Amino acid sequence: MVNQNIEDDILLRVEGLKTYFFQRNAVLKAVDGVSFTVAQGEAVGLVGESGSGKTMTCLSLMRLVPQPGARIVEGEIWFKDENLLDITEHEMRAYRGHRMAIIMQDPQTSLNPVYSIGEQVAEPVRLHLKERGQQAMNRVLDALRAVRIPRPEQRLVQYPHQFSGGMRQRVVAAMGLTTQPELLIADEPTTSLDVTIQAQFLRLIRELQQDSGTSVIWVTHDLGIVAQMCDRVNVMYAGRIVESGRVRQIYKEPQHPYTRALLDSVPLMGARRDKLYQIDGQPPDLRSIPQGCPFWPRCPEAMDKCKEQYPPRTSLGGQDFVHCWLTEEGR
Amino acid sequence: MANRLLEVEGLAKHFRGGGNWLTSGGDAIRAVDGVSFHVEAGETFALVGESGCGKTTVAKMILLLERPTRGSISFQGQDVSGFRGGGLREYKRMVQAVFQDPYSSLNPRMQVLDIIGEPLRVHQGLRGRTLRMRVGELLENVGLNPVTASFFPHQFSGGQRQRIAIARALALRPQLIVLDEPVSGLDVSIRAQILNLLVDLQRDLGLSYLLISHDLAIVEHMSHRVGVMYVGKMVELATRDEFYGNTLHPYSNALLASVPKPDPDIPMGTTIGGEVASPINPPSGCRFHTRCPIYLETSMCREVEPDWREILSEHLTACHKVEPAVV
Amino acid sequence: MANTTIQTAVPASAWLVRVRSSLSVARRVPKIPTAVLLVLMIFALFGQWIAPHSPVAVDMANSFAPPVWHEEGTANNLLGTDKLGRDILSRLIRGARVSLSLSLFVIGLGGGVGVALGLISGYAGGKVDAVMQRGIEVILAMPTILVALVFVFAVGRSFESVILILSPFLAARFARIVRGETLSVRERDFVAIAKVIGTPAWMILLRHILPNVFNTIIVLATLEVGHLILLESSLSFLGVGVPPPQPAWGLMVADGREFLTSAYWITLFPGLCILAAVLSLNLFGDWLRDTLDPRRRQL
Amino acid sequence: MLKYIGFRIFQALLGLWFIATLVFILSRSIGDPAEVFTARNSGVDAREIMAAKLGLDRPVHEQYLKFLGQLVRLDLGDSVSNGIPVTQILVERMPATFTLGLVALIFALVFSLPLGVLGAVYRDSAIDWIAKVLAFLGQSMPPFWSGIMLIILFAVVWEMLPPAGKGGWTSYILPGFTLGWGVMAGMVRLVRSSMMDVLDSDYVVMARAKGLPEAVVIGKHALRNALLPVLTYSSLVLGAFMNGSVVVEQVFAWPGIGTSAVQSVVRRDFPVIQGVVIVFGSFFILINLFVDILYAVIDPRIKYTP
Repeated sequence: MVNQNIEDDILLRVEGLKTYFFQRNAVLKAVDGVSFTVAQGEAVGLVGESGSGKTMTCLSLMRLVPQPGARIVEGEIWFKDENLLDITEHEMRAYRGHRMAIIMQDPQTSLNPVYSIGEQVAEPVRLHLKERGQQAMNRVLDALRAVRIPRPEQRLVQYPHQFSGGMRQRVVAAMGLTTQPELLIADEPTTSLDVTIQAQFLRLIRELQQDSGTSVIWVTHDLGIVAQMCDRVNVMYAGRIVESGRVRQIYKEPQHPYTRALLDSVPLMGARRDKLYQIDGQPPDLRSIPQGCPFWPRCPEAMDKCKEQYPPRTSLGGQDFVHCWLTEEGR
Repeated sequence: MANRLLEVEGLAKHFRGGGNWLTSGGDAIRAVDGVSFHVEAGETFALVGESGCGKTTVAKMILLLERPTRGSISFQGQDVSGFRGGGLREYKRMVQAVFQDPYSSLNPRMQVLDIIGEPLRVHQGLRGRTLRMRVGELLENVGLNPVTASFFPHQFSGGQRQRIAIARALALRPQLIVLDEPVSGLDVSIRAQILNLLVDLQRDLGLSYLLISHDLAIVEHMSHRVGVMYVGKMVELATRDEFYGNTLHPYSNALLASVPKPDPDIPMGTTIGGEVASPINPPSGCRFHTRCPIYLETSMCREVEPDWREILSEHLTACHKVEPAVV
Repeated sequence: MANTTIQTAVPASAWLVRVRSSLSVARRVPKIPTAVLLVLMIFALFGQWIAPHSPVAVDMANSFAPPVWHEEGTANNLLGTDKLGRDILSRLIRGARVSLSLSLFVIGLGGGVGVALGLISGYAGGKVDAVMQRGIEVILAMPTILVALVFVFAVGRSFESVILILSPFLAARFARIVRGETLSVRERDFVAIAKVIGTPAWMILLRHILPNVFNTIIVLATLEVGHLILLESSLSFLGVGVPPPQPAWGLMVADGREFLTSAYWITLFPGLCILAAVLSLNLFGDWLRDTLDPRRRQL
Repeated sequence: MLKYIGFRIFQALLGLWFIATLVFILSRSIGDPAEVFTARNSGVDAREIMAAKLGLDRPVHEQYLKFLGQLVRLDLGDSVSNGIPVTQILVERMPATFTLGLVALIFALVFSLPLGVLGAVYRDSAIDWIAKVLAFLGQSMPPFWSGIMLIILFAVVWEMLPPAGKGGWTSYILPGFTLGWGVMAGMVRLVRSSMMDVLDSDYVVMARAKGLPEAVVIGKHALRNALLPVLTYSSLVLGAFMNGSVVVEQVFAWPGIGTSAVQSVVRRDFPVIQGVVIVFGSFFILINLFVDILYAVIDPRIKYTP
């Protein structure tokens, strides 16, 4: 299964990642065997509804799953040629905030309310780049300028509550980007932003990405953002990636019924439909995921086989793949 | 005027900011500052805007949860502020609401029977078997099993809760339902279920909707006419086709351009910079001039508040730069 | 009408779920604290038939009798006697009644008033709330024991005066917490919807707000009973609580102080009783809080 | 910020005024004031002198203003049992109460902060259990009884420490510990639960995601936020302190204000009790004022919401 000829430009390769929550009398399979790759400079989307395991996948990549309760059960996370699940916590810390950074969903809570912006942005600089004093301050100012925060010299000493939501999210981005990380994980960073502010933020991240060649993992449920921001998409359902492909390919010819349903059920601007395609039923309860393909109870094309066995990975050429009996049988 | 179910005229709401009972308080927050529109019988009128534009405050005033500072709301030609006793009860029967958060809008300590039954009890004094029957009917109307009437809210998913909230709103056979972001608290795969249900109910029962939303795609899908608000003011109002096909106000244009299109081949439009202005100390003149892409350094936009004018038939806007085609 | 499918929310029927969950809750009840509380309640209710002796019968000939495990101890006085020869065990059993009944009276009186004030203050908001809050802050700002000293100075020692002086403090504590809860429940959407429907205010308070703050009230009441037992015994110890010869635990500790070196049992056992009662109430209340409302771990 | 502090000072003055008024109403309502303010067996003359001194023949509002005026001049009247001015008694006894309170506070802080923090960080570990047991015992043990038990053990049985009275530094250990333990109990639980909330927050995850060592994440990012709710609740802690100190002083025959309050009840010495209540009440309000200002200093958000 593991491709031994690691391509040079692959930055991150996740293999069979499983992260479970252990509760008093249940095991929640939040991430249940996820595999994907991120090439250098590539923007990869993780799409799915809440509870599909997107956020837990991201936290697993940084080994920051909530403690106690959650645990990475198995899998491999290759960052270039090092498996992040094999190294010590101390070695892992050298990755966090240095080679990989994260932007979380809620800008209201991701900054510490009792420290100034400058202090918080400077932390990774002091820690990883070992810079101090004026040198560190200059780097912080550069980062704030890069995310287009007006009058950074004055805003440096201000506290998070003095910033608007959009500005806070820029500060978080600045905090992550000061060390020029190779991988940026953006976990629904624009969900709580207004649409014009979101557009500004998306543009900003794309420019920064193009300038620095950083790889980005975009986590979102907004298919518009994926179309605009990503090169590849991974569609997640019930803790697994059910389809993976290049953005153009997936938007034109979705293979998995869930992907298709997602694309058809969302109102699109400019493409009026009398009736939206409706996915019936509910997202699965992670405590009791149905046997076989987890989507079958909601799938209009479900066959008997789907209820029994999880479909294997069907390659669609290159890195693209899908897990669906329809495609598997159709070839 | 006959089909004008709800008419809002020069509506304004100013809140006292900050302060407490000892200090006199800070500046007034002008959450809504002179808004006029109407909702026709059987149509969906959508109010669109970013956070802090005042659209939710407008809804609260219509629902009598806030008292307007200025302006009037009339229902079927009668001024709502004059309603007392029976008239007030009748208004509360005809106007219902569905809110955004399906978790907060159902009392966790009540059974579904009591939740949906509350309006029936308060207004029609229904009890026992009749109540049970009626609630069962309503549950079926929204696609839920009548058996679930004895369940508590925590036994339902978000989408199902929103159906319960809709059933409660339907209980008194209202004429107008205020939908405040009815699907933004739901998972993407569930949204279509609720949107389709709302469209079907409107068609079958002849309901009018006042839809409050920030999602322009949903608004395009659901509404017949659209009003756009910015910092407490209405900036554009038009039929849906006219709005999405022939946008006049630069802010509406910016909003439409900011929505990421779910098609990799349509690039992202040019968006506007700056932050949404604050209603505490709104910009002088046209409130949008601080972010306006077509604002040239003319004193007009900065100093004079633009008139609310009908530019085309049934297409109104407040912008100095737009020239009227009709007189 | 709509093309939606009929869906059931949960597989099992509702009552089955409820029975099952209440059973599993019952299984997790903290056993020792619950047992201690049950025993205390039995003592309080049926103490006069259980106690081997009268708690107030003086028997000077038999004073300072040690507990049964000492050489001179007899089975007649299992836990020994005090300086007046009164049986410690009997006094402890009857003391349970004093402590518990007094606490329950205060919870009923002060707690009831506090809940009502808290609901009104939180729901009404505005000036009513501001005035009430200042008042509550002032009451909370007063050192309970000192005020009790002054009060008892004025009206004299009695069971009733202890209830009267402790009730306002309890009411203030209840009012403050119930108000906070009410404020947060009031902002929930179902209250707004009830207003939209036209539900009258008293019905909103009783059907929507009260049931949602009820768990908090129960937990608070449990913890406050413990707190009251401590306060009451402190007052008794200082000599301003329930008047003798009623066997209050705090009073018994105070009585034994002079004879610490010669007759430790007079002080030890009443103290242990207070400890057991309060500890059990705290543990039980804590468990209740975790079970009823795991969100708020602090009160 | 200044506006906020000004407002809080105003509020504190309001509280002081309220307590004074309450005491005044009490003194006028529990019987003949002249009798209340004179010794138990004093004759008619003494009562008449007191009546004149209190101005009982004047209208109530004049009496009230006079009372307030005396308060402002720190004149609390004379003790009826020995004729010494109440202010003097209080000034003499205050230091003992304060030093005892300080020792107890140090005890409480030294134990509760580390125990609460470690309990939250290592949930369900041995240290968490120790913290829990200590907290529950401290909350449930009547201080007058635990004090007595400590006296039996350390003073009577082992003869390591003095049993009562105020002497050298060893005399502080037992009463300080007794008073501190009860206060510590509430604080441990508060620190622990507030720390647990903070540890679940996004900014702590962000701090870890920056690669900061765990010690910095907890010591710098979590602790400061966790202490804010603890400060809010410190008024309740303070109440426990005051109640406790009256009892503990009594148990250890400590020459503080609490003891004199209890003694004056026995001697029916109203002016002294009145003084003690006013002093304790003012002290409580001042500490709360101080805590609120401290809060504003630690939490930058408060400056903008008056």
